[in-house]
Amino acid sequence: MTDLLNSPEDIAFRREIRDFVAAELNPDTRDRIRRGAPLRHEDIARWHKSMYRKGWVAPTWPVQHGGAGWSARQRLIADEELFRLHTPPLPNFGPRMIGPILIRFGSRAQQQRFLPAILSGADWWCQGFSEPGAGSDLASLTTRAVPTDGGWIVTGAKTWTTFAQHANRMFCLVRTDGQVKKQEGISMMLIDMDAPGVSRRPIRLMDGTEEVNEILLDQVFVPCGMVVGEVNRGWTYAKALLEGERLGIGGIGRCKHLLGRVRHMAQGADDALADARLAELEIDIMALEATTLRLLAAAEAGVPLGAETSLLKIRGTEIQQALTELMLDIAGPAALVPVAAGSNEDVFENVVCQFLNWRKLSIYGGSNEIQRTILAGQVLGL
Amino acid sequence: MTDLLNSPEDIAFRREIRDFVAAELNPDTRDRIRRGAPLRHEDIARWHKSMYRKGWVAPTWPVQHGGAGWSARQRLIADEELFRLHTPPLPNFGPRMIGPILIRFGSRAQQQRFLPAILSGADWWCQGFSEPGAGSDLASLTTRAVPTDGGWIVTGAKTWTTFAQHANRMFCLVRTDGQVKKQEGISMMLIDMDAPGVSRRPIRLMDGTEEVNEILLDQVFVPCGMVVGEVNRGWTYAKALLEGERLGIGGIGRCKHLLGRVRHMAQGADDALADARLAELEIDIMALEATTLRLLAAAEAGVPLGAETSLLKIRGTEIQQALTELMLDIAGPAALVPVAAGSNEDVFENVVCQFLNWRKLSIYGGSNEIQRTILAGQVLGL
Amino acid sequence: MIRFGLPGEEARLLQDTAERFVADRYGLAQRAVMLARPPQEAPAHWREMAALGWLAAPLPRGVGGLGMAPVHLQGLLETLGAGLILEPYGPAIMNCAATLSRLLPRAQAAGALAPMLAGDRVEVLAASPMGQALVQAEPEGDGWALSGTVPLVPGGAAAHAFWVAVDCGAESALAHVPASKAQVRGFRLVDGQAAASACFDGVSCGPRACFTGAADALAHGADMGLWAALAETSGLIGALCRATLDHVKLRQQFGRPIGRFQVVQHRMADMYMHTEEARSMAQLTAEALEEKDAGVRRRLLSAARVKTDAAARAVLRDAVQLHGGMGMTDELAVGHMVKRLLVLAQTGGSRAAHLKRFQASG
Amino acid sequence: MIRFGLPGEEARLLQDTAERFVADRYGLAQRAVMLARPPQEAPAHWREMAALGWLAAPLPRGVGGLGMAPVHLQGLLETLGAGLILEPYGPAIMNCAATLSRLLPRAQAAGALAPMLAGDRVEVLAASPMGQALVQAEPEGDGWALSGTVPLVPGGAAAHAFWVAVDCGAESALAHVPASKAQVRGFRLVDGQAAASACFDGVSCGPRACFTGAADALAHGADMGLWAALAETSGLIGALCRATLDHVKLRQQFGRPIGRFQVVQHRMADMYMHTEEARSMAQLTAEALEEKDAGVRRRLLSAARVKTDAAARAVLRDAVQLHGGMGMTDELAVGHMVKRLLVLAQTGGSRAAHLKRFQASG
Repeated sequence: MTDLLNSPEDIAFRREIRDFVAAELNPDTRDRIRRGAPLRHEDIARWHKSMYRKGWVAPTWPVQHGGAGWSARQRLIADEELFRLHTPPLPNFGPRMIGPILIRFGSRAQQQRFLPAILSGADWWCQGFSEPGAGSDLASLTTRAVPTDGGWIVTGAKTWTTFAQHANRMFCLVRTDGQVKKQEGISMMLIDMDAPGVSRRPIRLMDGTEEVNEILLDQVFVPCGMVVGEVNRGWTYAKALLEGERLGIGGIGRCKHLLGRVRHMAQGADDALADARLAELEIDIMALEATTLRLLAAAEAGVPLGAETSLLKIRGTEIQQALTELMLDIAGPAALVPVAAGSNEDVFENVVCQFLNWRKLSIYGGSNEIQRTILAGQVLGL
Repeated sequence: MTDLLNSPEDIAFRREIRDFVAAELNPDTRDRIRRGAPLRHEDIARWHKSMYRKGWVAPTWPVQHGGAGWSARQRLIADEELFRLHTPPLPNFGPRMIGPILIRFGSRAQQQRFLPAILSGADWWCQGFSEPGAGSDLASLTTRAVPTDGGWIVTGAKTWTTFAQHANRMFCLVRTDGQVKKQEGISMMLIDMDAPGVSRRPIRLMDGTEEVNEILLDQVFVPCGMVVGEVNRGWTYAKALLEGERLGIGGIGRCKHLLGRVRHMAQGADDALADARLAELEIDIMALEATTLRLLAAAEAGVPLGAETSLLKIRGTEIQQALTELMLDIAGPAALVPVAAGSNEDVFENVVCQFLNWRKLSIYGGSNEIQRTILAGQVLGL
Repeated sequence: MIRFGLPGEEARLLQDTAERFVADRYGLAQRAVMLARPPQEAPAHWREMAALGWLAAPLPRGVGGLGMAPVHLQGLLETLGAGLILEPYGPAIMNCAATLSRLLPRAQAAGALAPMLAGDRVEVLAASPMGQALVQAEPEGDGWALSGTVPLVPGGAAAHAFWVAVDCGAESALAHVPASKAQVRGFRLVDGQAAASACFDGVSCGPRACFTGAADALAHGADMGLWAALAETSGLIGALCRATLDHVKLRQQFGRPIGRFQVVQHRMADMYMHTEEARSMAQLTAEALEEKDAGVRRRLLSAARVKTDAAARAVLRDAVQLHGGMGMTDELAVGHMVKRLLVLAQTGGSRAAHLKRFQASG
Repeated sequence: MIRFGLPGEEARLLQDTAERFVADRYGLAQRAVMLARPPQEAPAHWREMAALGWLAAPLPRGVGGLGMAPVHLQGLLETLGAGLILEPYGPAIMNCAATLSRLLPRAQAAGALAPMLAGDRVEVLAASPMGQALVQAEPEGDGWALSGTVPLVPGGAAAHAFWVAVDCGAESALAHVPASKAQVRGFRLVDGQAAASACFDGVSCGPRACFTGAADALAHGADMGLWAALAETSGLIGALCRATLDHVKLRQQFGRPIGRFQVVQHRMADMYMHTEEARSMAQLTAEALEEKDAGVRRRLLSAARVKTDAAARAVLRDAVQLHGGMGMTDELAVGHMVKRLLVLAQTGGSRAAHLKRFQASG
């Protein structure tokens, strides 16, 4: 695909990333990513170490906290190149989610304790927001924190907690005041996964993976120092956290990576309809990227980014889902046979798995229905 | 296209229709219809006379009222054949809308006065339901009827009144009681278009035609005998009228007619994508027809048809609109040039006009949004 | 001639029995136990299905069948599809047995089919999804020497024998090969159905196992197998739609059931329309199977595949979406239905292949 | 190199002026008067547009232009598009004048363009929408004898002369023909724009009116003309979206503004997304026009046509639908916008043609 960000500085930055990846990325890991195989923890952990040594774990953090100090433009380029080069995506929970929140709202003690461990990979975080009864309607959560001597006693259940099996810490929304408007009685707490009362039940997904979990909190003691910012202001922090990297939400790097895979699959298939669909989706990615760059230009000129970035989330996920659907079409029956059977072509081995897994894109992080409601309400004033 | 209704009786009935049309239809009229030209009043009127002599003006009326006495199955076949053979569709307002309502709910005097004139074509009817402020929300209409000696004084405005320029009578919904729930204070009245106080303003549509009108009613006197059924029960009659011929709502004959035109246009274009789209739309028509026939079988077995027929309306209009859009694609710039310029191919002459005009299909007769709400509410219980 | 009758008494009884069967035998937990078994094992309830008459139902009376027409079997197949059964009813009966009923002389067919319809023996076709030969046959003595692999044989893991579509020059032909002579690798497809890859390199067929002039029989089997997949799909789409409807009526978000939101209502209306259209196409093709003109029959079957595939895709997308995260898990039926739909979409030929066939037939 | 800067001060001033121009000159009633005039008349505000510098704006300084880059013209073109102007800005300036600026030596170009940029003379290209020759040229003395008809010449009704793309064998060539020598039939397109069919049978061109080696100039003009259509479309889509937004906020049905219904809200969100994407593609291609690599430039232009067409279609469908019956009439701007979108969709080549070109360039 055509690279749209291609100034001399952009090209130099791309080259730096390529050289780094060429030197550091394990070929076996690269190959797994290229084929769309499910991520293995060891692949991610190893790559995390390389990125840590390079100082690139935290793209959005300021340099004084150990971040990469990249501009928004560089972050987009890095996202694109790292996907293009088949590096495993690092989990967002530490570097992109709780890290920036602690930098903005955390205590000095929290920053000193947690930020270096996020960078080094000593700590792995997971997210405790959703609950069995509160998915899209996050604010109706019912996990309760009752004040006690020196802290809080937390009881409840969290769900869809991705990669909790690898995490030793969780940031968590809990209700600290049940008497006020539902958004106003929520606090954000940092919980040790090995604290007494924390237990985990893996949830098997339809693609056969167990990447998400239910986390049960049974009278878990959380010290006062582990509340982020002010008590009862957790909703504000959660919104800031979920908005996160607004420009990256479209997942352009991921889209292009996926497009490359589908194009590879379609080679020699001689299917005019599939070829046309592939071209349309490539164009959709261009439009997503052009829109991202237009917003980037506004952001660089100091215009604050708002709810309009919901469109990047909607389009990015629509494109990725359409690409996995096209994969299914191109693969045909070959996609249905398990790899273990050894009878299907390597190139199609993860097609069904990825199709199924990617259904989540339009559900999580604010479903696409929620995103459209945000656009209508906050951008169009309806 | 494959005919799905093809029992020996079906085939014999088709043959009867074909013979009749071959003998009666003016070739110039047939040619205009084939090319998708806008309907001319004289074409319709002439064809109406032929159909009247044959006794086929009113497909749904019982024979004792002069109707064709056709079964639901025969009506579907007749619809298909008459479209296939490029006959001009007769207006629905008399034979298919007010006629059946008068047969069910009208007084004997109304039946004797109006039914024969509908059949013969002496009377042409138009419909006064929509108002400038009440489109999809029909029940909020504000045209008022005030009782007076021997009748009512009606004042208000009606709009989207199709072919009112050719009509001498109008059936009309008016508010006869403003104190009750909005659906309960409505009556249906029969108004002479030349009565004092009735005036007409043509509305020019974006396709350049003037097929709809606004009708102003300024203190129009309507005699008591011109109220249909009971006063304040007009909403019930209007619903029965709009539900009309539920199985015909998909417009299968019209869909097939349009498909034939597009296929003709696509000949020799060598466009694989357009060809595939055409095949998909042909298949969509098959599915619409198969669904219609499944409902027909249920109806013939005595199962009453309900709101599920909304799906026929939605799909039928989606198909027709998709076909007009495909026409635009196939015609390309040739469609943009007016016929008068004489420079474009005859085959594309009405493409833009039809595309624009057919946008109405998803708006009128209960917009497709309303139809989906009906399916969700009345069929799915949501 | 398309009649579009309502199902008769016999068809309704068959469907009632199937509904009880599914309710009693195919709870998600019961199904999970079956899925954990090796794919080579005999299908779990195959003999019971034989005893219920289901295996014999679609086959002509003259060869030991019950001679039930597809229109009367649609309810059964829809119910078995919705029930996510794991037995190879489509491949072994609707596809393979139907082929044999046309291929073999009546007495020979009755003999070959008897153990199959009794549930004692499983035999399946080894061919491409649309019945084309993937295996070569070279003359060898009075018979053939085979070579080649069929990568995906639905129902093949537990099969006692294969009917291998072979390319032996001009004629359309089948070779009857005991499973013991082929190299069979059994596995489960993504939906849990047992299948196999079968390699026939070095297999010799004696003259009594070689059958030429099989074009009509293979085409008939392909028609029946495709129709069975369409009917199962129709049932499954309906079940997915019902499950989603139940969910949106119960699931509360923002203080009310999500089924109260207009966007959800309209999405459910779309799912309903797809369900109805898929059922219409299943019924249309059930009638079409009795159509004499093979061109019309195939044309309608291909049309049904295209339409049903579009319906299945739309419904599976929306069903998962409206279930939210719960729809992504292996814990509800939804996910299992979605995977089954993906497999059925390829059974008997893909949408793309049938769109091409439809266009070519126009 | 794609920069995606924000529009500069100069561009904003240009757009402000255009907005005032449209507000003052292009009310629906004023436009209706213009539409009733014969298409052969000089474009209504052409001299005023020249005086505002718009005609000279996109052309290089060396030939009498103002040398403004497309990125700085996007706002102007979007505003003129949204304003439904009837003057042939795209065909005469962006397409024809741009072609001449590349075709002719600098001094000659300046001479030829001077009366065009002053608004005194209208000249347009006579070619296919993508710049291909539809007219034959046979050698005749030192010049050519032409034959053939161009059925649709945008802006052709009031043109003083045509630059006819001719097929004279291997070379890409243009013939300069005064309107008086061709058989011109002026008409208005469905959107009211003046156009013509032009027949060149029997027209003789002297050697000074024959230009070969025009490939690069024609391609440049085609790029500029297509881009202008895309920018106009972007502005028009935005205007249609705003008009619909205003409507759904005001129009009451079932006791509340229809913009309160969730289905309408989500439809508006979709329209908004299309609007933003169309604008992004217009800006991307504005930048791309300064790209040296013709392959990349054409590839991005074709992509933009495909994406913009999809956006325009979706928005026009939804705009009419959400306006209800009122959207069908000639009385609101909506219908006029819809018709203009249909014409713009064919200007510079259709979606299908550009999808093919995009695929071929991959």
